[in-house]
Amino acid sequence: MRQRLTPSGGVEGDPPIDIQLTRRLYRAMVFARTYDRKGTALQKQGRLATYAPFEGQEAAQIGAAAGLQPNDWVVATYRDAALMWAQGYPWELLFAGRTGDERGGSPPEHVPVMPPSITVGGHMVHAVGLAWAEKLNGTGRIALTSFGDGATSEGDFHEAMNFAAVYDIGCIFFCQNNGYAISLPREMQTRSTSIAEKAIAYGMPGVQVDGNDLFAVYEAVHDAAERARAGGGPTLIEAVTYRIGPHTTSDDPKRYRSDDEVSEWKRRDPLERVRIYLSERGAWDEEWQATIEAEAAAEIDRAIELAENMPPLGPGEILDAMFETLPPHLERQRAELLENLT
Amino acid sequence: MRQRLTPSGGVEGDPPIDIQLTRRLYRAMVFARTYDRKGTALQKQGRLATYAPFEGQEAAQIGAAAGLQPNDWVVATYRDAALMWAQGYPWELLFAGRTGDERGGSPPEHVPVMPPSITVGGHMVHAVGLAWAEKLNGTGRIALTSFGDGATSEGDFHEAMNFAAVYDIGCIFFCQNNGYAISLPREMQTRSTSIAEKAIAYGMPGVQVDGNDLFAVYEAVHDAAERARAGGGPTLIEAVTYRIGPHTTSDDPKRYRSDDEVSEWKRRDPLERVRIYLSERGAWDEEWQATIEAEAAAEIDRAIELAENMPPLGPGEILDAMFETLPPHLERQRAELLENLT
Amino acid sequence: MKVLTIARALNEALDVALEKDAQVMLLGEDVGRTGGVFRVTDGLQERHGAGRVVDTPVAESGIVGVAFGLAVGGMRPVAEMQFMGFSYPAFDQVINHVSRIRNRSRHRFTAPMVIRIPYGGGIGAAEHHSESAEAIYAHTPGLKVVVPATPYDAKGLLLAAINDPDPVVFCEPIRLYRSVKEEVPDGWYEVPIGEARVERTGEDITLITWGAMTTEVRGAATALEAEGVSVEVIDLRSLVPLDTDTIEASVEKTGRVVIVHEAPKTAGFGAEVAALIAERCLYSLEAPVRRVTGWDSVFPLKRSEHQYLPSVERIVRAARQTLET
Amino acid sequence: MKVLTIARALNEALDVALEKDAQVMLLGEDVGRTGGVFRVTDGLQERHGAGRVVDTPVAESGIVGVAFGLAVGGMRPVAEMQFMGFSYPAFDQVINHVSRIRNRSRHRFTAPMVIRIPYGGGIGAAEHHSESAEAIYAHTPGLKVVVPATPYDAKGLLLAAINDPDPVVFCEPIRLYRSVKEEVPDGWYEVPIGEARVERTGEDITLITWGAMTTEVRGAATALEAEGVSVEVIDLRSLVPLDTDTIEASVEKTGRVVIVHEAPKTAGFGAEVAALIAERCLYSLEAPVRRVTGWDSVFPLKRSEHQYLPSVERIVRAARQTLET
Ligand SMILES: Cc1ncc(C[n+]2csc(CCOP(=O)(O)OP(=O)(O)O)c2C)c(N)n1
Ligand SMILES: Cc1ncc(C[n+]2csc(CCOP(=O)(O)OP(=O)(O)O)c2C)c(N)n1
Ligand SMILES: [Mg+2]
Ligand SMILES: [Mg+2]
Repeated sequence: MRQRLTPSGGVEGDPPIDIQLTRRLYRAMVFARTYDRKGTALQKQGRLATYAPFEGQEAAQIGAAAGLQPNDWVVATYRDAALMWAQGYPWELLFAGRTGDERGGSPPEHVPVMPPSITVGGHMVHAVGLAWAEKLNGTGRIALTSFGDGATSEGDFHEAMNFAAVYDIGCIFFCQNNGYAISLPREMQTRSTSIAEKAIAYGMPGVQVDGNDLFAVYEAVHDAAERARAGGGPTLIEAVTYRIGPHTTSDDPKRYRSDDEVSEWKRRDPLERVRIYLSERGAWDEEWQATIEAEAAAEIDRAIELAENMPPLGPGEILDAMFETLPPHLERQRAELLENLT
Repeated sequence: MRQRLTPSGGVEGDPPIDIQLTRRLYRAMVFARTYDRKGTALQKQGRLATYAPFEGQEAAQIGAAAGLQPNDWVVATYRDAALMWAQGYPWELLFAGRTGDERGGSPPEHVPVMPPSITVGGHMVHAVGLAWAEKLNGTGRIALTSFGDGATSEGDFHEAMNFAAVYDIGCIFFCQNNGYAISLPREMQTRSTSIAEKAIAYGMPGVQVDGNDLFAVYEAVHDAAERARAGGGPTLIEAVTYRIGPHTTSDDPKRYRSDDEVSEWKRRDPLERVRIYLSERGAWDEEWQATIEAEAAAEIDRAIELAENMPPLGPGEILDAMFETLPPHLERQRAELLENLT
Repeated sequence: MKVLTIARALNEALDVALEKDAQVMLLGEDVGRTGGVFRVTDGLQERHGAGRVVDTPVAESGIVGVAFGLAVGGMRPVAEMQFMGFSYPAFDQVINHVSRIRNRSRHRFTAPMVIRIPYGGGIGAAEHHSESAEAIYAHTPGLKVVVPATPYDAKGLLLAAINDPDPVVFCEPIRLYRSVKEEVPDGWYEVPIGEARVERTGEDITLITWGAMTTEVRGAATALEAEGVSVEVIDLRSLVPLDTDTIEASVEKTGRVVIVHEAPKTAGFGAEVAALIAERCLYSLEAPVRRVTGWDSVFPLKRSEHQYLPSVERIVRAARQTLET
Repeated sequence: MKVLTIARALNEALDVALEKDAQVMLLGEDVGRTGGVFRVTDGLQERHGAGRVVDTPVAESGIVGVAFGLAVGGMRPVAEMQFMGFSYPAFDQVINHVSRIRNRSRHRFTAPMVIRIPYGGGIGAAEHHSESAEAIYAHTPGLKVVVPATPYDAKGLLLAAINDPDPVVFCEPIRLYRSVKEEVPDGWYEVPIGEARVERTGEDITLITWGAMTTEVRGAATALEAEGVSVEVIDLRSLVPLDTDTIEASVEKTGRVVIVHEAPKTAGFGAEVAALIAERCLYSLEAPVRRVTGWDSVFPLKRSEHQYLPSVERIVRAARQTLET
């Protein structure tokens, strides 16, 4: 398992990014954690539908996005809000989706991020298709698809990996192995010694990195992205991390894992090691921490406000996006719907 | 790639089976080839529906069955008649299936062979379930599932391999890599250097053997079977072979492969090398060859007669096997069917 | 007798089956250690062991395909799909193998198995978590398709399904898991598959439904009766085989029908019921056969569910129109 | 103008589309080097290159899922499923993604793609090679479902499908690929999706069908007319959107209907058509709405196909019963 930044903040070799960028990414991780904790809090207040927290996976998600170009595609999951945001998806739309509003799946025109995939495993092939389209159109854009350890058990993972390799598609398969598929531990999901090693079955390079290590994740994604852009084809990256919270707000992790395991992983916190690294270089202090936490809180609160002040879809609007133009039977149903809502 | 019997009949190490068994298996391969050529001939005469010839794959199929116990399960495909027959499936039922008669899918009670799978990829998980059931019931029986190179591209291959490994199921994954999925050459199907190496993705042993080598196939399957029986779990075996004929009688292989390639493979004929091996040991002569060919012709002709003299399903019988007992709506449809056939 | 919710009644049925028949086993995502996302299998792994209540990888096609092999091999597997929207990856196994092996082998091999599928909306869930695809399974020859709406039926139908010699797709209305309670007998009892339940008898109009919509239909029937309309309510319980006798008898009596389901309208199972009536009861019909259903759209997210799901008002309105003509 | 079979007409449509629109590409098993198992894509790879006519691994979910990504990325993919029975592994991609992305993203992302699926029986094929699952696709909101029955419609509807901003499931009747020929215009022309084709007009009875069954229905109509019955024949061509006006107008005129399809009866698309009539045309109906369909069984193998497929005789008999009442 590749590691560049140890839990105690020490670096192996030269840091892959400079201090300024490291500060920016640290700040992004603070924003991500703020969003995530707020998500859980709002759900408890009944202001959001079920929420899937990603605390502990911030380095994996922020580091991955940092390794991409701004116009590279990201096709991710319900647990990847930080990754999607880092690639341009607005916080308010991520919240909107969680309030149960379809418009949360509709990012601005220029944002190259698909709505989060709710089905497990089905979205990786989409990233392969997107990257293929970019390749055919010679844009130099690539795609990164993010998924969990559990998703690698689905047949679609196999078909996505195989298609990408066969056609040399510039697609990065970014697996956040957070140890569990809901209650099923990684060891009970598959007998391969690592997930990275599954790449061999497709003649694809596979790397395993410490997913709580911002530098290692950034570097792995960055290298894979450059290779993909140069026509070198796909890469599988396994980022070994941990979900500190429950699978979702309706899950009780005590049923399947010990508190010791959780506290053990808390000691490997992805933010803390970057903080130490920065402070040892005089690039972090309490004051700056307070500042960015305040900025984060403000931005997240603004986003919540935007999401919650969004009026719900109007009567009949739930039918308006089924087709470009409503066919007659949906027109009739729309009329019936309006009649019944009044 | 493991080889025990070279195309020129030379043996590497001690032969895994004695002369008597070798003669029996050679005889079985002659029967298989007789059946196969007859199948193509009958189809041309319009006496069979589309037929999928397996000429060139006799050693793989006869060798695989020889490595099993008589009550081990076999879950195979439309191209595995020889394998299925060697495990007890009667020739006449294999023919019956090809004439387009459902009863071809109904082997005698004691035959542990499923009807041939027509869908590609979907049947491997069935073998995993069967072997699991035997494991739960402590019968010591295992399962072998046979499939082609192309089937390894399907998601169900991935899920079957993973389930078998996760639960330590005594299932042998026997891949006859005959070079093509209809027109798609193996190299265009996947970028792994071998199919055997895909086993790594599941923490499963994988072996590649010369599929035209009776000894190598027998040995690989026998060893895997003994391991599986001892609770050692599944194995992936890639038998590298070649389909001498077309994909099916309605396929034109000239569209996707060269005659040279075919004649090159004809030189690696799986029967010929065993014949040489036996004759060098005084265990084969023209007379015996003539005898077994005559026996084969007689047995196959008898099977055809049985299949062709089988009266078709009677009026309404096509509905009788939908459920154990016909529900009312099917009773009504059955009556309507009879009314309309008269 | 205990007073149980549908979730508990199902849990009891599975417990009783695991107790009574050594060949019964459960497979599914999170069914063991957590007792399932709806806790329907709660406690069963502790009681019957991890060898019989099996947590599987996230691979629906594998779950159903392996369960199929287990069934052919003599076991009585009960496979759980976590939500109906996640049963689709297994659809190929269901339609090409589970539903056909008996016919393919002329009775030589059979697949006595149950596929449990929580379905339906109304709980403000995420996308894919509110599907009603019963019509797709009902259109698949070789399957029985069952949808209980009460705790008593839930337990009795599930035990009947486990005991059935053929594969049964068992659709569980998510919205009712904990919202209805009633007395449920202890131990093993079966509710025969293929018999509708006449929830209330009436003379003027027949309301036909199944699953979670029984709640709205009940509400509508009560509202209509308050207006002096005599309403007959039929809960189909089993879509395949369908209890056509009960439907015909009712329509011949009332001459007026409204069919209610939450699945999309086009080619939904309501169409089959309406077609059946148009074929068999035409001369008894005094008004057009109306369908009150979900729209031909994706099931909306939380904030707009109310726009999609048939409401008591919509049903009452359709009934009134049917009565007025 | 050339006289073409349906197979050739489809080949022309694909050729014209590849010629005209650089974003169009074909993906499928054996579509390139062999030109497809039915030769529908014959010669297209030579003409347009292996980069645009792509032979894929045997992985239907991958084919549809990757085509979906290509479509979202701005291409116009035409994916081929080798037979309808092999489209099931891709069903999850179709129902959970292809049909929904426009709604999920409120028009931000769309999937303008075509899934070509040879379907239907009558050629004595192996199991799974004779499926008719159109009702399953028709029940999936967000898809258009098209079934041509003539060379002219085949080419025009396929070009319309390729040009459509939304996903289209394009069902090709295997039995008709080479059995019917007619003059087909050169170049690009479209047959609008959503309009039925009235094959012949009549006064006494309406026969409604689609796809390969148009042959049997034509035979039945001819037989009935020989007996002095005036028959109207409607080939729906498009199941979604459905041309309800044409159906209603016809039923109001004739008052008698027989619906014919080869898919199993229960919850088949014929049920939707019958339900629609029971809902909209009840007062015009002079006889029960009959359905002549495949049985609720697996499609039988070669020797028994004749027991399953609706025959001219069965249709004539049903029509007579409908006329007598
Ligand atoms: C096809 C499908 N099957 C099942 C589910 C239910 N489900 C949601 S998340 C999940 C576990 C996924 O685990 P993993 O891929 O490791 O991602 P994580 O939740 O750990 O981030 C399951 C089974 C689903 N959403 N989609
Ligand atoms: C699910 C599915 N997709 C497609 C087909 C059509 N088909 C039949 S055989 C075949 C190729 C299979 O190749 P391989 O697995 O190598 O077996 P082989 O025919 O070479 O023995 C295909 C695509 C099928 N039968 N099932
Ligand atoms: Mg995980
Ligand atoms: Mg092959």
